[in-house]
Amino acid sequence: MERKTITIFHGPQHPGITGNMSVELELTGETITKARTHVGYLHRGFEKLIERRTVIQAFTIVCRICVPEPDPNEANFALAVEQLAGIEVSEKATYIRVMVLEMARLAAQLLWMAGQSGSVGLGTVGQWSIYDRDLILDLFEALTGGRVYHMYIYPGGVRRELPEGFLERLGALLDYLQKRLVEYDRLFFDNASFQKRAIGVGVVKSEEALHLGYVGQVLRGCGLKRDVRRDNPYFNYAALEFDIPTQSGGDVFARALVRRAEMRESIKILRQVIAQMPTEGAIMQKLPKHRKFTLPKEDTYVAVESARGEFGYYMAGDGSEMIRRMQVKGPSLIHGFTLLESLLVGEELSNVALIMNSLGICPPEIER
Amino acid sequence: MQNLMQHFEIIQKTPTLYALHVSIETLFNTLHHLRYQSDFITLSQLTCTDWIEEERFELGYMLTNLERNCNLMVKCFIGRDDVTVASVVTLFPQAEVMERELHEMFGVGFEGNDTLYDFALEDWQDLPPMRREFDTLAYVQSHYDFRDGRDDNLDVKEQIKIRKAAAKSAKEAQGGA
Amino acid sequence: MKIQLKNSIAPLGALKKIFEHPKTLCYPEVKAQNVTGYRGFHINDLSTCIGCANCQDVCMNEAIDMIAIDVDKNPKNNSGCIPRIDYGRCCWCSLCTDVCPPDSLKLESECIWADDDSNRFLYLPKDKPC
Amino acid sequence: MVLIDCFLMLLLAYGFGFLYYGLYRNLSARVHGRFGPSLAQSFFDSVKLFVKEQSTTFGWMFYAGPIIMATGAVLNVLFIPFINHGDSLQGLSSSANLIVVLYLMVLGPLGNALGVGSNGNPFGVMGITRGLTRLIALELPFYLAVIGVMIDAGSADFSAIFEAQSQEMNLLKHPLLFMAAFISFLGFMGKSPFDVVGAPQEVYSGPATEFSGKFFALLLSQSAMFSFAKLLLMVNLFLGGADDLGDLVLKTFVLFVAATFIGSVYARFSTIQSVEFLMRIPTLLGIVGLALL
Amino acid sequence: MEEGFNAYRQSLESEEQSIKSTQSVVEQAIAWFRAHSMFVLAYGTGCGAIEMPPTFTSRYDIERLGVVGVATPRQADILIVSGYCSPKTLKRVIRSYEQMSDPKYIIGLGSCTINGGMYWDSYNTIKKLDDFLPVDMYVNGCMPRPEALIEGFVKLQEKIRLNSSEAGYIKYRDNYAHYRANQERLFGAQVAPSYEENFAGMN
Repeated sequence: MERKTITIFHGPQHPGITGNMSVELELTGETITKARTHVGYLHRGFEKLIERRTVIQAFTIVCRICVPEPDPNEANFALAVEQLAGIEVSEKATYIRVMVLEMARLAAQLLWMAGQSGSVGLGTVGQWSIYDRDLILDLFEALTGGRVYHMYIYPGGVRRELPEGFLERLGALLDYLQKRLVEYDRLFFDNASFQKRAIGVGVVKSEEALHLGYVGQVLRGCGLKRDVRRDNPYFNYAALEFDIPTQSGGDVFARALVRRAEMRESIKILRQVIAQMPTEGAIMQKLPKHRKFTLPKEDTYVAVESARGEFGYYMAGDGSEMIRRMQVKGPSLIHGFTLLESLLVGEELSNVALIMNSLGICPPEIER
Repeated sequence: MQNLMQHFEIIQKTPTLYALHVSIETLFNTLHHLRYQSDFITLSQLTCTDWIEEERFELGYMLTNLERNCNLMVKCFIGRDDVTVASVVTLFPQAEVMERELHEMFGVGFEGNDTLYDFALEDWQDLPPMRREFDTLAYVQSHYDFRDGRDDNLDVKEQIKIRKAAAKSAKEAQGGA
Repeated sequence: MKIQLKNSIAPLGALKKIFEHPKTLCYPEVKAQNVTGYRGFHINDLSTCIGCANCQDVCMNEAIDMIAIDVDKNPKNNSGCIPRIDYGRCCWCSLCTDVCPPDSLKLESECIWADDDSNRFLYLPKDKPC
Repeated sequence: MVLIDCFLMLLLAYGFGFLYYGLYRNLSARVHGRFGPSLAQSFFDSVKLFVKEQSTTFGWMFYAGPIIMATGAVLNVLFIPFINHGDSLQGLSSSANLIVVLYLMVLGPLGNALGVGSNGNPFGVMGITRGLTRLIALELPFYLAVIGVMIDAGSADFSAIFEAQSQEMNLLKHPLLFMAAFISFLGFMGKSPFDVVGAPQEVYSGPATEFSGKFFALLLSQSAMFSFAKLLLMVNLFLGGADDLGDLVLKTFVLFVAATFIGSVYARFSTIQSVEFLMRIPTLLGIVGLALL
Repeated sequence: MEEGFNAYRQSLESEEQSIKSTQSVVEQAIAWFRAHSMFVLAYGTGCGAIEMPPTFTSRYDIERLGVVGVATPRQADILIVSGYCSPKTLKRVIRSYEQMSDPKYIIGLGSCTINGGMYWDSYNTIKKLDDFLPVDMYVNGCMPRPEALIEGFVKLQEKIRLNSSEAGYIKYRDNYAHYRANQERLFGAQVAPSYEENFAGMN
């Protein structure tokens, strides 16, 4: 008997979608038989805009590429420019950068937690975790002057000195968060009803995960210990002590557990940074010919580990003040197309939001 | 890596980044070799740079190894107009969407990839936007309006000149009087 | 993975939150606290502004217009112009304040502005010494 | 006299319905760690929706849905006695019994199905399919518990049920039956983990997706009244009914708070999971409870 | 012009008395209810979507003001356009807006809705949102803080309460040809079918 299929668009205006994108689903009953991702609702042509701007002008625009966690973009941009121009960054600036990145990671994980819990109708977790994320943003506000877009990690260093008493505030916040994480465990990660929803849903096969270019929690959720901070260390992650948590399930729940452990690792790193932060030292190495800074005709590829996986930039200079080409590779490009389209087939409609959130798909970095 | 170095002319850029230039004819075979005979089994990025002065595009296949600690850029120069490159979808399924993007943004064709429909743009009529000859500001000015009320913007250098001249003439007038 | 019975009861522990007083920031009643160093609206010390248009040049959003002022407040202002910022363009990156030679252009922590007329968003920085 | 009584009951149900809805929003806001809206917020919402202009139409069948639902809710309120003795606030309950009430409880979802089916929105249809699937699963344990109560009282009349509970309420006499009924009551109230019908992350607002303005207001009002009717039914069946108005408020409030709190700390089951769960645990409880009678 | 913040409030206060005298008590009551119950369709068109969660959750809790998010445009009163719009998005935003029932309002969030913001030279974002849709309230910032968004709601609330005749949906209804022409100019042949039935049966 032939069953009737209907085609619906999940998104772009839909509470269960992670940002402004849509998934075209073919449904038989509530079971998905085919999925196709559509993006482009957020395309701004960053790579074109950057070609028209000098290096320091372009620096302010890159953080807009990924909205939930802008800092990996700034770090990538700074890394690429420094590598091309051969600029050394002072130790203190490196420490501050690591601190900013880890704070951003914590904030992004808390935001993810809100999305993931919201996708299973557990709104309470989201209400709590967005509040806690806001406390981190308060610190960012004091440090960088911006709440969401920090524009702080500058090629050559960081833009501002640490404010008075900042590290103490950070330490106090970490104590608070550590206490909160226990409560999140109880309400969310250990919640039987969440486990019932999440276990066995959206299983990624570990044998093809590396070849297909999956990154971040998707890899670590199926037992593969890959993390740019360890494999290809940047800044001074090599000197810091932390674990790469892994899980073997490969499903939504495994990825959730990986993130839960990562939040604790971030706190561990931040504590080390607070302890080791140099008190003296310059925070900024002035760019040569600051406003008329030129890049050599070279190209490079840099990557940092964002809260959702490897975030890479390809950058090519052409000997002028402008960047010839900067191409962004966010974790969502592959996750949002190859992975999502294959994972959704055979799933129920109610699991779409669950899977999308667990992959951490963020459309602005897919299409830039 | 050492083994590969013997086969290909690989340049080391940084401790973990290598580059390899190949011609368009050998591109697919090189990638095939790397995919099946070496550690570089992942395609993590497909880049394209427009060198308009040299009238060519530079395609870059960013390969990553099994351990994810080493990247190899396989680069290839192609012409700017009506070029078709063999698709690598059979080697790397994730290339499908990357090729779709490059097709839309640069107009590069990929033979063997039948999903080269709209990626980010909808009903785009103009030149592929990432090509250097596409002027985004001109496009904006012809398609969108900016808000009025900013006509009183002055050129500072002009103003300085005008004021200097005015001050001078005032002085002369004073001196004359 | 087995789901434990304990885990179906434990979430109820979250309910102790109802005994806590909410820490919500009730904005319209309680005004926002100013954060030092926050990148909000522009201020410009007219007595030191030299009208050099560095800010205009560096702004990649072309948000800054140099407009003539009637009264010269700074004799060193050769051009007789001061910057005016289009807040329909500005992204508060503070590059303009970074390149300001006399450090007259600054950002204050005030940052809240809602309006129903879109043409009002051309902002002449307040003359405030810093 | 009966007319005045009925009118009073409807008024009470309407008022309490919205008050409880407001309370629900406030209490869950407290669990979230925020203040929440004012208590009368739901009332403001419904007034505003009533004065909104209607822009879309899908034919009269579409509008019949909310009206049938509202009729179901009104009749339900009228057939369930508010107070367990005397003549006041009895409505039409003397001429009806438990079986009629249970029948009327199904009327609402069916009416909704009629209306939503005619607007062609796939999410609405999906929501209604989910609702009906869940309803079937909900009814099994609930009916088991109700049959237990009826066997205990020897009759389906409310007066007999009150009589049987005059010494000890059914909650203490048959805790297993109460558990079975309470879990399905959570489902009837649309609380987590059984809130598949209007899950915004999955099917927008489910059946209500296409409703706007007056008809959405009608949906809101009827759901507020219907919730109160369900609370009343639970109070009458298991908590021995209310002795007076104060008792009524107290008992419904306790039940309501329990449902709200449970709803705010559990994740939503998918349709199949909730059917499985309801068919398993509460049904088992109900059967054991029946066997123990 | 310098005191842009206060200009709005002053104009409103002077208007208030004159408007109040012309309205009946019922009209004022209805306006009050409308102002105190705002259902929001938060369409995360751009960066602004990131400041929406804090506004709607426990840190800033905008539900205090009677603002609630709803999932479908049919039930919404207010559409938040949160930032830049690409033409592809704008098409969907217009569809969403036209599905909402009157009275409806739009809040434009961020600089990008005013004059293009930092994407002023991008080929794929629109520069002036009010060419295509009537915007009732602009909230300035990049990103606007949650407080600024709440300020936008408070001001919109005042505007609704005064039952001002300058509300966006009336403008849209009266000048539909103008907005439609702009939409057609941008989208060309791909413009969405006109939503004439929205206006059928009204005056």
